Amino acid sequence: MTAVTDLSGAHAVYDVDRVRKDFPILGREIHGRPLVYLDSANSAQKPQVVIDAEADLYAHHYANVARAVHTLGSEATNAFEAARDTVAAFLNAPSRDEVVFTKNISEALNLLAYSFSNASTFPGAERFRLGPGDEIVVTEMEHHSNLVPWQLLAQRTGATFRWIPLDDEGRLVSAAIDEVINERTKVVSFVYQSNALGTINPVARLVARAREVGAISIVDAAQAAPHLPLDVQEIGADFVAFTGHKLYGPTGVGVLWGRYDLLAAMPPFLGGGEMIETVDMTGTTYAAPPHRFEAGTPAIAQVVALATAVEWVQGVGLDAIHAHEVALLEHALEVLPTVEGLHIVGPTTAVDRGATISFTLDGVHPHDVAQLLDERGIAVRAGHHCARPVCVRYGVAATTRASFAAYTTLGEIDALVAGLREVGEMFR
Amino acid sequence: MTAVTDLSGAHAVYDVDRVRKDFPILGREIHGRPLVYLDSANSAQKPQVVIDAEADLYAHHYANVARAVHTLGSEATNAFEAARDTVAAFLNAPSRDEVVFTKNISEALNLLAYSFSNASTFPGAERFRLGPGDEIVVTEMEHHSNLVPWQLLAQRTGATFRWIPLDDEGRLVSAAIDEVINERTKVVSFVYQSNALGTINPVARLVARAREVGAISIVDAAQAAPHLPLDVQEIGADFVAFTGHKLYGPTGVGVLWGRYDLLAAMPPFLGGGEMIETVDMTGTTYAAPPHRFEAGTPAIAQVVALATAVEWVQGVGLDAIHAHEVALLEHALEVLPTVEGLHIVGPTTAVDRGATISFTLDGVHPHDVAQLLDERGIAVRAGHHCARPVCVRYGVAATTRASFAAYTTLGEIDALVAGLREVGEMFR
Amino acid sequence: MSMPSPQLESMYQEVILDHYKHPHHKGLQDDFDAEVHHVNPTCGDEVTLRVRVRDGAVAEVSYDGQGCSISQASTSVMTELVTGRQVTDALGLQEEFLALMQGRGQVEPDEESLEDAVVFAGVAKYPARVKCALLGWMAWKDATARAVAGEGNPV
Amino acid sequence: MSMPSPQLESMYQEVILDHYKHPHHKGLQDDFDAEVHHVNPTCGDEVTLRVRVRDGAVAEVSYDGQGCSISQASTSVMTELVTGRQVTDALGLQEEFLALMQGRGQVEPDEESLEDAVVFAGVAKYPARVKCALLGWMAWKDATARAVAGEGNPV
Ligand SMILES: Cc1ncc(COP(=O)(O)O)c(C=O)c1O
Ligand SMILES: Cc1ncc(COP(=O)(O)O)c(C=O)c1O
Repeated sequence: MTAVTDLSGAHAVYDVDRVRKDFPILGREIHGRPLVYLDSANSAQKPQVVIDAEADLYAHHYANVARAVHTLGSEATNAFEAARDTVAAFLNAPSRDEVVFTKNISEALNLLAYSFSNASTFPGAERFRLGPGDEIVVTEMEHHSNLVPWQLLAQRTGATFRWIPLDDEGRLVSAAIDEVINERTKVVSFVYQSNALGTINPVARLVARAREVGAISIVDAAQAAPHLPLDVQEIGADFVAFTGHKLYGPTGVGVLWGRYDLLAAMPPFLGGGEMIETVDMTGTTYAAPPHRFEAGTPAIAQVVALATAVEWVQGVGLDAIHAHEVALLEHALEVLPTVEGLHIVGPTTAVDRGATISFTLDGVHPHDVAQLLDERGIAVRAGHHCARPVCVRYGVAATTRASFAAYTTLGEIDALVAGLREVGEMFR
Repeated sequence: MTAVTDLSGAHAVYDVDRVRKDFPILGREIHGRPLVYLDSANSAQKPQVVIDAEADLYAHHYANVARAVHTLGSEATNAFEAARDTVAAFLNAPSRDEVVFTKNISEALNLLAYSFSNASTFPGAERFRLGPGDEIVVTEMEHHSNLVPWQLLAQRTGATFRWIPLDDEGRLVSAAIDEVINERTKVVSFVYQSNALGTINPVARLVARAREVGAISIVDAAQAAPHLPLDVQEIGADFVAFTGHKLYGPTGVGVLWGRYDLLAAMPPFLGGGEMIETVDMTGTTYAAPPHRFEAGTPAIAQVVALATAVEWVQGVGLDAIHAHEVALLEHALEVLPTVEGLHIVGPTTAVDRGATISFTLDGVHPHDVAQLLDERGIAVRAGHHCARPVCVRYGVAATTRASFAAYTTLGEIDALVAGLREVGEMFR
Repeated sequence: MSMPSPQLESMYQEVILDHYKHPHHKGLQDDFDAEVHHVNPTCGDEVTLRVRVRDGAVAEVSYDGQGCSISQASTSVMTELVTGRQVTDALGLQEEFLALMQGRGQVEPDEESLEDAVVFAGVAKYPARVKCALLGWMAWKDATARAVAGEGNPV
Repeated sequence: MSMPSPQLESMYQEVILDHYKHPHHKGLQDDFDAEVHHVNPTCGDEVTLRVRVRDGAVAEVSYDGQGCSISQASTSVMTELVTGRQVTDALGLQEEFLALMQGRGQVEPDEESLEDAVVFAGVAKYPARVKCALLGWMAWKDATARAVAGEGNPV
């Protein structure tokens, strides 16, 4: 595969320099060196159009949404609801009412876990109830945000928390899937692409198995959304969530997509303004989805800017971005192992793998690797990447991670390799 | 009282024209008329510095916070944590670690309600547990965001949900306070200034009574923060919350302040990245406050811009803003009743009352009032203002509400009155 | 009264105020197949509506209600439009009106079919008002579906 | 190796790499009043540290640990600084170092008192690294408090 794909229009040949021009921060120098930003899996940088979208709303069309009958309120509401249409189309959602805006994907996953536990005292929500004997399944490679909410749900309900283990290559133990997901399983929640390993999971198989046993399936697409087309109808899961700031969007906004019939039967999570149908001191009825799950004033400007980010991604083309990232990945997987003492943690080939690479460097702590790279202008992440069980599994305290995005260049990967060589020498 | 207060510096005489220049949206025309924005209690407009603060972070200093060891991550983290200092100082909080960032005040109040219900299965959190026989107290004038979370908590725990009723003037029935808050009361949560009535509640008395009976006290300061100095030590409550977008800040951010010893003993709410101490597949320990309550990537740019909003307010001077608003309020209370058929819902004098006025106009539905005012460029709100029990109490389906802010002028109030006269005539 | 601004085509056109002040088919009729009660919880607007269906046509619609001029006038206009029509045609009109209202001001109204109801086109730009304009239409659709299904018949 | 950029005073000064490669007081001593084990959960850095206090002074500090060069070198530098000092003076130093680290790069370090520890001043600008530089100091403070309180004494 090459970086040149069958795109029509301006980006027919992927023009990374042109893409880079959209990002003001890429002009920055760090310690006198040009910024080499290889931490996009942590959070992506923002194109100018996204920055402008928020600013424009505040400067010209701002008011609270949903509630106001005046012109500014209507303009803001129309922009907000148009953003819901944009996101629904991006996900190929059957209905715009299946798109719930949250503050990040962490909230989206907690929303599900709390709604399910609220089912125990909520009339008509029997199918979401969990109790002793029921099982909740995740994988050993989850981000803490798709792990702790389910641990807490298990604690609250008495259900059993289980996980599909990892093999030595950084993939799920295939043979374990059908055993761990079984007739007792009520919820299966798993990551599409691992932020710590880069692994892309067998989504179709996991969803099919969950359906087979009658479990609710949830896909954490935080790391998939910026890199792979997300078609919720094709994925076939019950819920799919992602987070705005990793998709070149603003902070403060995430998305939960869910099948309408499920959302409509689910108890509310946060209580407050705009999620109600009618409120009485002695009792309250709740609005239909998506509003039932959007209590209080939403992240209005951020939702609008997220739609701009989605449009930006669609403008460049997700296929084109993906092809570009595959080229970067293949190059990185070739050159990184030439650094003395470097060991990749996770799949070492480009098959079923995203452009996020964790590694260790013999004799140098990841903190030192990252800090010394920073002194060369190169931004990578060091730590357990909020997926500590992965580190435990592979017997390392932490790793260094380089992750690529639409604006990453082959030259930046070479700069990374050169930097790593220097760091290695320094500690030898 | 006059609009001129003992301020030092540029705003010694309150210069509303100068204040208005900070708000780009105030230059807008609506239906060919200059915008008269009287819906600030719904959401305030944003000064340019606040808009720029978000944009500047994205364009020059953006990365995820807390996690990264590189320069951009450090700059973003420093800006984010400096914002916590700014907010802590604004609230006169004894410690910066008492300031928790949420997505809005609705989340802040739900955080408390969920943490309290999580206490039932959380070791060491006995003092937050509620059950049958225990009572949760609010007032009849609460915003739905300070009402529904507690109704839901009562449902989850079996506790009794109670409220302090309203008298005909739009104030709490004084004689009821000591009866409704009693030895069975575990939680008292009330609004500082009502968004529907403008009433300012007897905070000191309510807090003292809650303390007397050993109940946790919570103050919804959403409508107070933009208008009154908020000193959490003087208020003496256990928790105080406000929301950014009403304080001239961005959408997508709110603040929960809580006494450190309480926060430190409370079970977590949302589970996810950065709220943990260490995660294991078989169990997790949680970070100290405030991070325990900030799961996932926070609203980084919005938190930073909220600090800028706080600084903007401090620059103009909250005392000066307050004095200006009192002058507006007194003028409005004088001229509004001169409109034929207009009835104020809520206190009719400026005593213990904020600059938010709800009213009805005989023979004209509030929707029509608001829409016809909009055709004259005047933005007011119509509806139940997310406090439906207040409408029920005063036997109206909805009201029209005009609310004032730092940038409101006396002339705008006169325009409102003229508009209301025209609207009244149209329906006669 | 003159329009507030020359640039503005006011949402409150003569037709709307006329229907609001002098509503058509207001007052519940005793002979009906189905009755419904719909409420807009955000503002308390409400309508009670009765429908009689004969030979596949809307024989009679009557209602009682209270609310803003948009909700009341829209209901009045609706009763004029659907009465006497085949149920299927009337449902087609309802869909057309719904599409107009949900179009955020982007949909061109067809005066040919919607007649007086086109005056509500301006409402579509104001999301908070769309429910007002739809209140009566949704109630009529609901009642008609029940009448056709033979449910809700008075004994 | 040369510095990566002329503009930059690298965080990794000679002193730090020296202490990292040749740590002082590393290796646990048998004669101690208190022992603590501290972990930085975000990166797995850890230190086991022992303190012996005699006549109100820090008689001996020894430790074992693993982690990044900042955490290990900072611990080594700390042991040099506090050993032989009055506990109260050493606690003062600890507070001074803590203030420097929490100063987000705004606090000027005092070389007079902090000596070699001033080389960690650059860390203060990197919030994620502050805990690294503090790991050993916090462990020492904890252990010393226990030693002084007479707790944690070996039997
Ligand atoms: C008194 C009061 N409490 C709570 C809220 C809820 O604020 P938010 O929607 O920002 O969560 C509001 C405003 O809507 C309010 O006026
Ligand atoms: C796979 C995965 N899931 C969840 C999250 C949490 O995202 P957020 O912090 O935006 O809630 C992240 C990123 O931090 C992630 O990589």
